[in-house]
Amino acid sequence: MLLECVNLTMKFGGLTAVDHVNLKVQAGDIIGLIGPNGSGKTTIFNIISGLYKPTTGQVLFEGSDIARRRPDFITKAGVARTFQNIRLFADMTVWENIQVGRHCRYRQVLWDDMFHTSRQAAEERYANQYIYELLVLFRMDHLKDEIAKNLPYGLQRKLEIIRALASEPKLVLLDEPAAGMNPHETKDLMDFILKIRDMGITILVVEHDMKLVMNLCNRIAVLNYGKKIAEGSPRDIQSNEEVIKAYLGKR
Amino acid sequence: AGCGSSASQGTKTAPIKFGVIGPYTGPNAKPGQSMKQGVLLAVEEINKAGGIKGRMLEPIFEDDASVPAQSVSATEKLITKDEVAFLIGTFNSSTTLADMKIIDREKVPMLVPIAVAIEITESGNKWVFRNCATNPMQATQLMTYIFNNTKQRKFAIIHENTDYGKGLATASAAFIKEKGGEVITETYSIGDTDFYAQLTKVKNYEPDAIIICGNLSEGSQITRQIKELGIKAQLYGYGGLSSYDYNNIAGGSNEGLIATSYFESNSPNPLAQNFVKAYKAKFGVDPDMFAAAIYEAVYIAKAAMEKMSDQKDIASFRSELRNALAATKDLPGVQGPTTFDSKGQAVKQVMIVQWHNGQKKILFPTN
Amino acid sequence: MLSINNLSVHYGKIWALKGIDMEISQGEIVCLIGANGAGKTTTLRTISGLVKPTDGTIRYKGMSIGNLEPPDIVRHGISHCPEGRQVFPRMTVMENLEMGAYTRKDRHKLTEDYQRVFDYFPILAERRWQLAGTLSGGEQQMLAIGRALMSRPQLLLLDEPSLGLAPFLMEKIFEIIQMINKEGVTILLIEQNAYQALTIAHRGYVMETGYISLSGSAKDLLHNEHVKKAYLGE
Amino acid sequence: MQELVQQIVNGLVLGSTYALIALGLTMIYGILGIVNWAHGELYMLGAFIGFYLVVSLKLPFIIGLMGAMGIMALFGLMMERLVFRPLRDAHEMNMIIGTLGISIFLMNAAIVIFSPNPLRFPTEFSNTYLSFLGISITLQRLLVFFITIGLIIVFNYIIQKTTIGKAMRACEQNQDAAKLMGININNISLITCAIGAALAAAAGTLVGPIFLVSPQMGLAVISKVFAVVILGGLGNVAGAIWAAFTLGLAESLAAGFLSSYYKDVIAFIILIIVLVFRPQGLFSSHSVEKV
Amino acid sequence: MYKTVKRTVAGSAVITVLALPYLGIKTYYLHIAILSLINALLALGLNVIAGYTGQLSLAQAAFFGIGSYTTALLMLQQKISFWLAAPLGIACATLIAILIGIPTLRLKGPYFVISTLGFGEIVRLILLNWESVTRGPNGLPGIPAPDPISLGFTVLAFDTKVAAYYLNLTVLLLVLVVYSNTINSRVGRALRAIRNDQIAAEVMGINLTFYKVLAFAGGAALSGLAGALYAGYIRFISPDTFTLGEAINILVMMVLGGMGTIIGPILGSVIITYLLETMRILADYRLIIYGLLMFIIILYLPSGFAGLLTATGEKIGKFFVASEKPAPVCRGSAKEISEPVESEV
Ligand SMILES: Nc1ncnc2c1ncn2[C@@H]1O[C@H](COP(=O)(O)OP(=O)(O)OP(=O)(O)O)[C@@H](O)[C@H]1O
Ligand SMILES: Nc1ncnc2c1ncn2[C@@H]1O[C@H](COP(=O)(O)OP(=O)(O)OP(=O)(O)O)[C@@H](O)[C@H]1O
Ligand SMILES: [Mg+2]
Ligand SMILES: [Mg+2]
Repeated sequence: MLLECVNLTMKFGGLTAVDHVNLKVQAGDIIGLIGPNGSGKTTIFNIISGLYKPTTGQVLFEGSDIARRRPDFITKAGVARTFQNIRLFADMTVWENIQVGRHCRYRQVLWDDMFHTSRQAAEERYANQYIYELLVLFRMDHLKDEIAKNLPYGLQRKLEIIRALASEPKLVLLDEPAAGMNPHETKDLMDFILKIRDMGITILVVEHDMKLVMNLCNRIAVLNYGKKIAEGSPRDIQSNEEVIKAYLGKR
Repeated sequence: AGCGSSASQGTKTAPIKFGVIGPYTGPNAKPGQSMKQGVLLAVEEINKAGGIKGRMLEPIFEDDASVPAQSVSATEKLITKDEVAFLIGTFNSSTTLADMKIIDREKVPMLVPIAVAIEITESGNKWVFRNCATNPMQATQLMTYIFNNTKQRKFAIIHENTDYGKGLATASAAFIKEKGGEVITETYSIGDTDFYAQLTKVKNYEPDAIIICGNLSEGSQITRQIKELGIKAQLYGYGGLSSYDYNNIAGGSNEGLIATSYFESNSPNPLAQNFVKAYKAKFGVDPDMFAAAIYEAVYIAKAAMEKMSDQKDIASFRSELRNALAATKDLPGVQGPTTFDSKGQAVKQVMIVQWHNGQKKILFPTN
Repeated sequence: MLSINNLSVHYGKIWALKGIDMEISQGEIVCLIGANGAGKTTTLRTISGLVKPTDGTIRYKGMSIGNLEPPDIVRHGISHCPEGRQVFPRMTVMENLEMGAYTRKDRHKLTEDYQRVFDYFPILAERRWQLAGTLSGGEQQMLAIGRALMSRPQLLLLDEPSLGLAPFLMEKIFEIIQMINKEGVTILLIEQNAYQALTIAHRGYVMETGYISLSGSAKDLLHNEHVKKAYLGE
Repeated sequence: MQELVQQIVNGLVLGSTYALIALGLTMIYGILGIVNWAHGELYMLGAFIGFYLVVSLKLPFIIGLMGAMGIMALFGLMMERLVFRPLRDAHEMNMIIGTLGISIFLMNAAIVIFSPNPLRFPTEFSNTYLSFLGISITLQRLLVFFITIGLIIVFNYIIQKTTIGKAMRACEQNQDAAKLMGININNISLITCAIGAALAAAAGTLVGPIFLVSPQMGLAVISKVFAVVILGGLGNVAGAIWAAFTLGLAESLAAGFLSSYYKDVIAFIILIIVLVFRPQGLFSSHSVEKV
Repeated sequence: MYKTVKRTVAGSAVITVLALPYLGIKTYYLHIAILSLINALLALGLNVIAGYTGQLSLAQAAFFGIGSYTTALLMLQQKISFWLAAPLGIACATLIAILIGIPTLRLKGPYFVISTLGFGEIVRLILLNWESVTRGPNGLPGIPAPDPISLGFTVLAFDTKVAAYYLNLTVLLLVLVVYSNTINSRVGRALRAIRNDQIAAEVMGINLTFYKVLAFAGGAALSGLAGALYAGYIRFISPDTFTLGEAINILVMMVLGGMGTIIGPILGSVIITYLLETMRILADYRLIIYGLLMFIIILYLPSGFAGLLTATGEKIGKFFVASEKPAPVCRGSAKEISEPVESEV
């Protein structure tokens, strides 16, 4: 098991945003996490990535509990994420954004950076090669010197994903990657996500676009008011009465 | 060091330039202004009377805003850019101490008319000459007066947390302890306005007398707040508390306060009388002690230069001036006679005055 | 009701709108679709006065509003629900709604309008005293729409109102839009979900990098080959 | 015991002087998002105007107080147009430099205009001494305390409860959205500056008579007032008030029962310790930050 | 052709700096130049934490004082050589920065600013009141100059102005090499990422505490270094030098110079130091004009003198500014990138 959330609960004052949620992610999966607005999806992402400390519960990543660890530790352990509201380093270039995304994989120490030692040069060279390949793979190499905030919305989302991939994660968490994209662009995005899976990276995705979720995911978990109300294959979920009532609505 | 020795100072007719470093801006701008006026008056008088062997005096004023680093820059400029013959200044002890390194290196004599820290003349710098009483001198004189003339033996000292205030407080406290008196010490920072906390403590201590070591602005608020809190003790103060500026803002709270003073405009000294008259005519106000002290310093320099032979270059001018200053003996001045000891310190007697209805009565020296 | 003529907008050197023309009549739902960065948001921001046009005119009920400040435009009955929610994060849900009604003179009628917003979005009623900054993304989106309704506008500008909403709410949003339209409010709608948008709209415009490339009745656009391919994902 | 009570009374009065100055400062921050380093100078100018109205023109103190507030409100409008509005969209550090420049400018201009000499500011209340249970206080000090409390209540109500107050807060949180609500942010900004400057003038005119009036009086208190404002949570009016009284008391008690040498250190040590445990200030209600 | 012109300008600037003492200028101007060099270190130090990391610190004057006092006291009381005392002074400033940085760097914006202001005041008051060690307000006179260094064939002495100039210049140049190396590497990127968006930076695997403390301590180390050099040059120090006013001066030099660049703080310190010196003749009007100038410059040159340099396309500027860009000056909301503090992830 790559990731396992055990009995996760998160309370904000009187509000229980996540309520005893259990979730398992196997390596190689694309798992969808869906649910009505305010049902606690982003909160779960925030807990897994270390931004929130859960009230109770564990997050086991490759068997060890990472809940309540610092975000940078968790990233280093192999979990990367994107944000529902894009959070790029707005004043830095595309290239620099990805370099920062790769921050925890550089092996040089402070000393090397201060004196530009040969190890620093070697590390940078290796990293630059890696970043370049990522950009080419996702067809953004022509934009490498653009300032992030000047990119159109769709490309900003894409850059966020590439930035997350730069840290060579085992698991990426994507929070509404298709928000603000038209159906055509969403199709591109789906190809893009499949490419990521083919790189051997496991994916946990929150998304309200059912076309994307149903086509991509091999398993889907549904939240409502912080509780997990269903889990299963896309087909099961689509026909689950409770899910239809709480989330999908009738078509 | 590297300054080109232009001969301008050496020629017989060129004016003699000297630098006056003082706080013309910043928290001590007011005494800085008095310093400027004292110098201007002295220079005007000397030049009108034919200068020094025909050479006019030309003061160059540089502001240090009471900040040591700025004072150092000012000194550097005066010495190496303006090539002054000597310096007069500064107001604060810290700025003076900072400048002393440079005058030692560049070999330029400096007259110190106001700064009172004991180190200035104790550090072995042979280029400084001070024509005012040091902190311990002043404290000793006031405390001796108290112990000789009153039965007060239990004191509270409240002092400004600067070299000036602290120096006075330390010397006063040491004297009291040596004489077997009791004392507590409280402090405040420049710019403070509320002293109730310290004074409440003082009130509970029930001292016979309170000694205020600080400047007029905070001093006036301290005496006012002493009255507001209903503390009944004899008040003493140093320096600034004998000025009329202090009286103006004390709002009557200074009634009965006894303070030391370097200079009184009703002093019987005839030089002082003339000075007061001339100063009032030129600037429309009575001179304060800072104006008097720096005025005297210019005249000390004048007397020394008059004893010198003609000099060809600035370096020998400076060093001979130093020697001439060191030889100053019993030179009459507005603050009384000046004699420099081997450290360049003049022994100066302070006056002790008491406020009564906005006027000062000279308690000491009695005559 | 609103007529835009040869409108141009620059952001510094970027020429975002390159002379567009648009016409919206009283009581219509008009839908604006286009790819990312086409200039849709810019069009709305220019109408509501946040961005100043470099050329062209905007006439609203016959008067030129191109150079008015946003508050004055709001006072004329135009309400803009902006892209990216833009709620007041350190104010409660109630206070946010109250701000929506800032220009209203008939303050005694507000309770009714609060109730209407809570009927549309029951979750907001539950979150009434929560600071808006701590709401979930979708909740903030609902709040932004609700807030825009509070001023009882005559012309409502909606910028991707369905963004980040759960599927059943997405349907509901389109129902709500139709409902308020029936009450007489004219609506200019930007949507990524072009299919749904065109289904409820009367007319539509398609934008491409600063130009209007196509316009027509919603039905025509729905069946247009180019639209189908580029925006409906077929 | 009696000393303790006296020190507490001292601390409350001292606290109210901090509170009065902090009130305007925290309001301008809370609404315009500008940390106004020139606020001490508004306080100083207010005191000078109060001085001229009361001492030179011999107006009754209360009239002088209101006059000074009125005149400084106009000055606040001018500041808004010339200083705050141009800085409104600037980078945080540029705002600091900008307002610092104005602060240096105003203080030194005041030195040239009014001379650096401090002035005494006697009023009809400053010579009435009250004394009970061995505690002494002047009527003027008591007045400061009560007027401060009054002003606090009024302004807190305005900001928290009235629509205009909410509009002020909305402007700070999101200018574009505020415009879209129909809020004229220029007017709000003008009103805020006028009120902020009037509050500073109130502080100057009330506090001037207890202490002295001088061009440097703003500089002397501004860092303490910043400590107060931060301790209370920036932009939080009620918090600032509590913090002002807390600090006033702490200083008084520290000087009275520990040592006056470290009286000023106490204020800042409290500030740092509190912030370490409550990074949003003592009285701010922010809990978990929503990410 | 254009390029050669620019090269020539840059080249002659470098030569001027290197040969300054021999250009026949008065020692007074050399003095100003030395102060500018020391100020440049201070402004560069602040730039690390404020310019790159986005956390404005008003404690720089305090670290300046700590470095200065430690060095001076070790030299005066323990009779340690300057060459050993200075590193110890730097170490002391750095260590204290680490201790104070760990708890306070969690604070944001003005909260951090004011707590560093408070820390600065605490340090000043300790220097003022801890008399048994610091001699309180009396300051420390009589600090010796750095000891001469024997190189075998010649002896380098440091008690003249010219020597002091070259000492300070050498130190600054060495610092610049390490400084630009560090800034133009992973560390510099991490700092700028933190300035852009702390939460995102943390999620990218950047240890916030480590990097913020690193920047804070690095800035303090530079201030401590400036302090040691200052003590060895002026040779008298007192608490009045290490005040809030000084902290603000450092800030002004950094911002007006152009924060978030390397050339900016240096330009700023040279220009401001010189300006303040020459404006002394204006007496009472000096600070009036200075205050007004500060406001006007910041309004019309929001990215400082460095911005002006880059804007006019000066090669000299580009040469030093290298690959990095001046800090952003507008808060204008970038499309879809919302205010980092309150928004939803
Ligand atoms: N810091 C916080 N303080 C208080 N309440 C919070 C906080 N963070 C989240 N919440 C609440 O927790 C609930 C879950 O929020 P979350 O962001 O996880 O929802 P979500 O499932 O991602 O919804 P959406 O699809 O709209 O993004 C929401 O009701 C929100 O208001
Ligand atoms: N504040 C700004 N500064 C500079 N350029 C901008 C700004 N806002 C938008 N742009 C640019 O203007 C163009 C139009 O942007 P606009 O936001 O109007 O597009 P849009 O059609 O709404 O796209 P989306 O579907 O992504 O919301 C884009 O190229 C964008 O990058
Ligand atoms: Mg979410
Ligand atoms: Mg848009």
